[in-house]
Amino acid sequence: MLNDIFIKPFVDMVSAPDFLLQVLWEGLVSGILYALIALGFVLIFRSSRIFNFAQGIMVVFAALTLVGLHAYGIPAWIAVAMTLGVMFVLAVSIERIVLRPLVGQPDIILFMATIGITLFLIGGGEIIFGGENKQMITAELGIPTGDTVLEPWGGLLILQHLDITVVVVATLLVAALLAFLNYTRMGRAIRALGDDHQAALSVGISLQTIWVLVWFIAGIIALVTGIAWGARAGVSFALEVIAYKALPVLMLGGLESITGAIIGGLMIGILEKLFEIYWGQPLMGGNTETWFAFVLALVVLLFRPQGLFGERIIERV
Amino acid sequence: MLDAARTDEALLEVNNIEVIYNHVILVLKGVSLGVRKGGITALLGGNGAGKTTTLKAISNLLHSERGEVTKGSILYKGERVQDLDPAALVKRGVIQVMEGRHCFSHLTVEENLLTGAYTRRDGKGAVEADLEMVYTYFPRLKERRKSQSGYTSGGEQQMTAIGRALMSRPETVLLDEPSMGLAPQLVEQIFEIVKSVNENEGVSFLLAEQNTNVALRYAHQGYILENGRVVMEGSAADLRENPDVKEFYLGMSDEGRKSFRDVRSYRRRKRWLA
Amino acid sequence: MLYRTAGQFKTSYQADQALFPIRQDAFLLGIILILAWVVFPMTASEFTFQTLLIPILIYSLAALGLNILTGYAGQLSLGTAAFMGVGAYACYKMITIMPWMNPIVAILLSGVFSAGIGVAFGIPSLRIKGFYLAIATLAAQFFLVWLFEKWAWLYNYNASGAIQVPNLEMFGTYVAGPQASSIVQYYVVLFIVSLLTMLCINLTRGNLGRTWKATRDMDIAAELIGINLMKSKLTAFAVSSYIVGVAGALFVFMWRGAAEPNLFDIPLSFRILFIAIIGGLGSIMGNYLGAILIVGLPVVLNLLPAALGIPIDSATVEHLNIMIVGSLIVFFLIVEPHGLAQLWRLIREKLIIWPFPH
Amino acid sequence: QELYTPNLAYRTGPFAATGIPLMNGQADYLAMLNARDGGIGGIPVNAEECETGYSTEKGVECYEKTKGKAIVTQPWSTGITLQVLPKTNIDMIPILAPGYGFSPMMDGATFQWAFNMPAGYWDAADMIVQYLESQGSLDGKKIAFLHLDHPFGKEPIPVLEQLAAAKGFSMVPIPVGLKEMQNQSAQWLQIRRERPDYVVMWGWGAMNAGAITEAVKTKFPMENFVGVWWSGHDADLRIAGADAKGYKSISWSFPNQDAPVMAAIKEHVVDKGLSKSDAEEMSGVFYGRGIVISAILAEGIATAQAHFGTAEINAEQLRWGLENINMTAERISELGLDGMVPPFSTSCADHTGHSGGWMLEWDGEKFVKVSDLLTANVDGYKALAQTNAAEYASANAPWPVNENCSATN
Amino acid sequence: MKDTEGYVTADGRQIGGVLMEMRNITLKFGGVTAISDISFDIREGEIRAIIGPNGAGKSSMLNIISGFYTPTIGEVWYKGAKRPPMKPYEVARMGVARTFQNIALFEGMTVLDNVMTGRLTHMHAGILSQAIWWGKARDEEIANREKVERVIDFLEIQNIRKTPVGRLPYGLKKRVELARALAAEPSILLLDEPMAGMNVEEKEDMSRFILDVNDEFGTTIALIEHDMGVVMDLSDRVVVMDYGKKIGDGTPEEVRNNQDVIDAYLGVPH
Ligand SMILES: Nc1ncnc2c1ncn2[C@@H]1O[C@H](COP(=O)(O)OP(=O)(O)OP(=O)(O)O)[C@@H](O)[C@H]1O
Ligand SMILES: Nc1ncnc2c1ncn2[C@@H]1O[C@H](COP(=O)(O)OP(=O)(O)OP(=O)(O)O)[C@@H](O)[C@H]1O
Ligand SMILES: [Mg+2]
Ligand SMILES: [Mg+2]
Repeated sequence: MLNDIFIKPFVDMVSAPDFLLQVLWEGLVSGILYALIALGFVLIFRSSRIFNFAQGIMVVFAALTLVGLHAYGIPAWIAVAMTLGVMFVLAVSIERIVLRPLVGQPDIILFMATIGITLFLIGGGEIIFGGENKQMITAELGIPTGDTVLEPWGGLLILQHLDITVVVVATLLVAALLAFLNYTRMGRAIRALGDDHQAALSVGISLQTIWVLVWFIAGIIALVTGIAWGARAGVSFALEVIAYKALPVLMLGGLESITGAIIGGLMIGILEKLFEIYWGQPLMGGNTETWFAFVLALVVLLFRPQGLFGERIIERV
Repeated sequence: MLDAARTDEALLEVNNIEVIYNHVILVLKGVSLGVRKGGITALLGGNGAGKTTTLKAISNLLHSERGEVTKGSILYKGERVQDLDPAALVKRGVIQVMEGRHCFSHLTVEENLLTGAYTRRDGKGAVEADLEMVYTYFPRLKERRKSQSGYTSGGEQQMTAIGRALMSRPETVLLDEPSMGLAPQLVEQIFEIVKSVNENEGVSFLLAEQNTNVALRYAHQGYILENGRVVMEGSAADLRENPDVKEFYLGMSDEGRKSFRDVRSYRRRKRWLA
Repeated sequence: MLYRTAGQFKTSYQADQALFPIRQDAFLLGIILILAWVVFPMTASEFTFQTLLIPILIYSLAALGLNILTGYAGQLSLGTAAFMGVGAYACYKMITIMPWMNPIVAILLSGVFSAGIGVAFGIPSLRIKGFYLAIATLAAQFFLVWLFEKWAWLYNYNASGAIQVPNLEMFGTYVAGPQASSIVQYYVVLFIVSLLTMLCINLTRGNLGRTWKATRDMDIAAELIGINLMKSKLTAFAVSSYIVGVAGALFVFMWRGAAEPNLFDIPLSFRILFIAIIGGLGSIMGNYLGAILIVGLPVVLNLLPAALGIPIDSATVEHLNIMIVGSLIVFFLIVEPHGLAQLWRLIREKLIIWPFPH
Repeated sequence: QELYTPNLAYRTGPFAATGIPLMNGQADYLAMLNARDGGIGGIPVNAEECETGYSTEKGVECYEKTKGKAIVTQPWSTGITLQVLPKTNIDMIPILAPGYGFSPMMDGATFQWAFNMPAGYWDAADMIVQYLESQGSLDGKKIAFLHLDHPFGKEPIPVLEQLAAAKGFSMVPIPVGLKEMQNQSAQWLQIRRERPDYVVMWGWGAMNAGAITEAVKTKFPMENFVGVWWSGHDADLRIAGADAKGYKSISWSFPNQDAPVMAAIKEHVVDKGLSKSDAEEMSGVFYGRGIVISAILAEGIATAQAHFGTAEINAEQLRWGLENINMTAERISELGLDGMVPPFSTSCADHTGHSGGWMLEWDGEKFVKVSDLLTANVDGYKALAQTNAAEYASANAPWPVNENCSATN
Repeated sequence: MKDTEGYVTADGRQIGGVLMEMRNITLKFGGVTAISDISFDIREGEIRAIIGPNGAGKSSMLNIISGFYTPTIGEVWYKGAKRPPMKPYEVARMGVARTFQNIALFEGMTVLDNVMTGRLTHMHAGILSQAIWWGKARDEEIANREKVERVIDFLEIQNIRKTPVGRLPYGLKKRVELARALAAEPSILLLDEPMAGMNVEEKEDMSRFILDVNDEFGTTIALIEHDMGVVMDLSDRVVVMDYGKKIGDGTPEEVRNNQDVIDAYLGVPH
């Protein structure tokens, strides 16, 4: 038993290094995808302390809109632009209808409201788009689809071009976001808003503008995420459950940290894959990915209650 | 400029407003007051009189507390401002320093001050200059500029909040209890700052204060609020001489100031109205 | 002045601490009790029992459990369903291992197991707060559901992986299983729910309730005035999970009849959270109001098109349903973030001063 | 005057993608009967749908709502089936669960009210193994069993284990969590590590598309990848297109576009604008299967009508009808279903029919038949079914058993 | 003055021996030294004021006394014994009650409930008894309610008894906070700026309460306050802090004439 837990997995890793590399690569790619969803959460949380549960459904919604528009014969790139327009309208309406009347309410109320939005979007989305699984317009968007096969140590390592693209795009997106938050006036205002709505109002920060902006950016992230996930597994409402994957990432990285989302995402992506392959499947009947990330995050939180990169929780009297 | 800035021109007029919280709790029962351009107006009154509510009604921060102005009107420079959002009001030059500090606790002191300049469009240089100005007013803040303001002391937070408001280059400042929790020499200092900003920059102030003594020394005009109603108004000098104000707000009896130890019996409040 | 409280003076603290110090409230409660114990059971159809009465009661109880934790003690939990699952599986195991056991006793005992697990998962709350804790409770949610799936002993190695409620007798009548009649099950549920509600009312208005509320409102201050936060939070987890566990056992034994592991997954947790929040956090009555709304609304919405003769297919109705429920949640939060219970309180305050506006 | 045969449909929720074509096929066939023949035996069929979203809870609600008038329950999910199964004994309404549900339901004596003809999951497992064996001996081979981690996915495990022991292959179960359906890289890494000769899939909903794309990505040879009938949905395969060529799925139905029934539906339903379907969907396996399901129901009704001499049959009479279906090749062709379903018959003791099925293969654009009719070796697991059924009955005691037909067994 | 010896105040009250003693306290937060090497004592029955400019470390000192902060260096002695490291709630149970600079009431509860929480340390009924509201729990509830009502009467907040605290104006909240602390019947009461944000009339009321508590129950009081009038009039001895250091300690008279204190804090002699 002890051998199975402490020795055999490592022997397995060393004895098939190409396979280990493949595992790490798959973990990295999933990690990046988790991180992308988490980014949307972080942005919104940071600017409003709203734990936006609707981020997952926004991913689905964005992807479906894109695919749906394309199905009407609209060229891919124009469809992307139009989808962005739709996401903007969505951001404006959410701000108008939901957030504005709820300014200053306790966090949990706003959280609930986003669940309300989620339900609304699910229902509405299914009426508009139907429940069928659709194909992402990968080729039309010019996303490379082939793969590169490497043979390290005489083994096999398959790298999907799609995955490589995702890694590159995600990196660019994160860099842009970090620059935006750290080097702009808006960035500071976004952080201020997160601390105290009333005070932010009192110094003239317009909640409306910032929230629309932030939700719109979250919408853009959702679209990118939707394209990436959709290209892997098709687009349907079942995608919505992947939103849960972002939660432990947030917990691990810290709810308000962009860096945390990325590092948390990568850590979880890689570690859960390693655990599942080398411990979960041989020893526990598999499928540990449903909870491993949560338990890992929980353990980390016990030592750092604000996550690895979250803001220190200020406790004073 | 001195008194030249102070005119009789009404800058801010509050006409007979009524405020209800939560649809049921009536707090202001018809408050009217005016702030003159370039003046310092004090709003006095006991706990729960409705000073904060009045200020929030003016700056439109009531909504987020589920409060509503149900009657009356608020005019700024003759224009109805009740329906503007707070940000629009700040753009027009009206800014509020909220009671109880309200700093952005995860931002550093300096970042807090910079958020004050959020609505400004006059360039980095000007903002930097004002930042220096605030630091000369409050040297303590300069020392703590890199600390997260959540970890600064109560007084430091109060300074941050006032400094932040000044950073927006306001025309009118609504100050809610600026002296609360400040050390005595700082209280004087803050009022000196108010005075000098008022005189040098022509900024008008409406300040809610408990420290009647200081407030009436620096203000030009005063209102006394009790139970959601204005019960007395007049020039600061007149109010200072009013015997009731003397007794209830300045703690002076005919023989001069009494020791707190000697107030043997609880004083029953005399209400002008109720 | 329908709701006139003037003139009802209290002459002792004891009287002031009575459950319903205001006469009108006691009267209202009386009506509700008569409805619940006499009128409904006499008039309800099978359909009403199965889709409204029984589920509303069970959901209210689950929400009540959650409310103790989230509404009273301020610890947001998203793992309610998993704890219901613990209760259900515990009850199932007890009943199958000891078939002679009285079903009601078994149901009440199964809460003990979920309370134990609840306390174990509550330990992190001593360090983790707010949304971090909420997500941490998801660890319990996902881990437990996974365990229900993987640990075949729990479902007696059934090929289907599901648990199936056997026919259980008590005093010569079937109270659970396919042979049990709805009305009997309704009374069992009503009895247990009333009992636990009563205990919860007492707990929340007493010392423990104050400890919880203090922890919720400001835990640092609570600790500084002498509250042992660990004890306060863990008792909240224990009591809450107990109730939730009992609700879970009722859910499967008195209503569903069978359960597969993923029944206890996240959607159920959310549903209960909706009920607690729409009903009003920190309120007992709110759970009932919330359950009526969240459970009853879709049923009514589903019947509506047919009743009105609108030709609309059932899938679209379902989609519309989800949309309507979603928007109603937002709507109610906007109208009164503190829930239906608060709405009722405001109405009452208005009634007290009625017909004067203030 | 109508035959009320409600359908607990799921056109919403995470499994909607697979539900919609099935429901459309079912609805269109009955609509065709109503339009062409004025229903069955002269009275129209009311096949009202009650939406469940594949949620057990909603399903039970639908059951309660419809059971007053219904002559049949079509629960459409293993979860709902399990839940209503014990209640049917009391409410006396037959459950029709073609090709799904609880495999021991084949024991008609115990499960008097439940029907899963024309074939059950154990049949599927047996036929798949038979087919693989026909490609070469399985001795010493390794089969990965990729399945949804859910009662449905675990259904065939006992039979597969039994077959593994008998034929000398090893079986590696690989579960896919409900939340991992679209992100199966861990499972496919495991498959790569295990290097199985074959992958057998018990997938549903979004899991299928996830698995197929993953298989393409990891370059698993598609011809060694076989799914159960619920894993053979055209739309799932279309996502991978030509890359998925060679993928197989066992099926007891086939969308024969040339069958007369298709023309009838086109004439009486589609052309009148009564269908929710479209041409692409109608050519798919699932739409065709929907038609077959409704046809089985209709046949049960017709049998009962003939036997009891009344058109307006009740639930109990329908049960008799479903128990005495005899779908011979002639009858199939009479119904215009040529090539769409294998012949089968049911009896009081046999509620599954064990029709057998065909192995279908994805040719890059559509599914084609690549095998002759395979028939399951039912005797191999009959005993198993009976033990399980007996266990079920004793766990749910008192459980009435149909004494009359145990003799004919 | 020996530790056990008391002294008699100007107005003739007898002060007892040392109740609490801070020995060489230093408190650091990362790079910031909030308190450096401060020692002073509080005697039984005394009203002890702590004053100093903003950020001097006064509140931090109270936090050390009530166990919320642990000093980096230094010891706290209580009732003649060195206090081991403790959780804040254990300190509270030893008879230390306090109010907070930024009001820390339980906003979701009524005034009555808030004050009742002050009595938690005196109530011990078990959970079952509470659940059935019978026996010990019920008796305790009534007995403690009576005590609480006395405090409520004393502080004249009867009419807001059932109001949720969140709705109260600032001044009343401060009073409720005091009530909660008093309800605990502490042997030492720590007040952090109890009169901030009050006008003279209210300060007079508050002073009255403080004096009465001290008088009637002999409660020892440590008080932080910025209103020099109040401090000079009420306190028996004053500690002055500046930048974390002690710059003065003595009677109000002594302190007010101390040049360091004038420079650092008062600005002008008061
Ligand atoms: N959010 C709120 N909900 C309900 N009532 C409120 C709310 N805010 C204030 N009140 C009530 O309004 C009245 C006036 O409060 P306000 O804060 O304006 O007084 P104030 O004069 O500023 O007093 P203080 O000097 O104590 O700050 C008080 O009686 C208070 O109870
Ligand atoms: N938890 C903490 N982390 C970091 N720094 C802290 C912390 N608590 C207090 N400080 C710092 O210690 C110093 C003393 O703070 P303290 O609150 O004790 O001041 P104070 O004397 O009460 O001032 P005031 O009169 O303004 O309330 C301040 O500079 C403050 O920023
Ligand atoms: Mg105020
Ligand atoms: Mg302080």
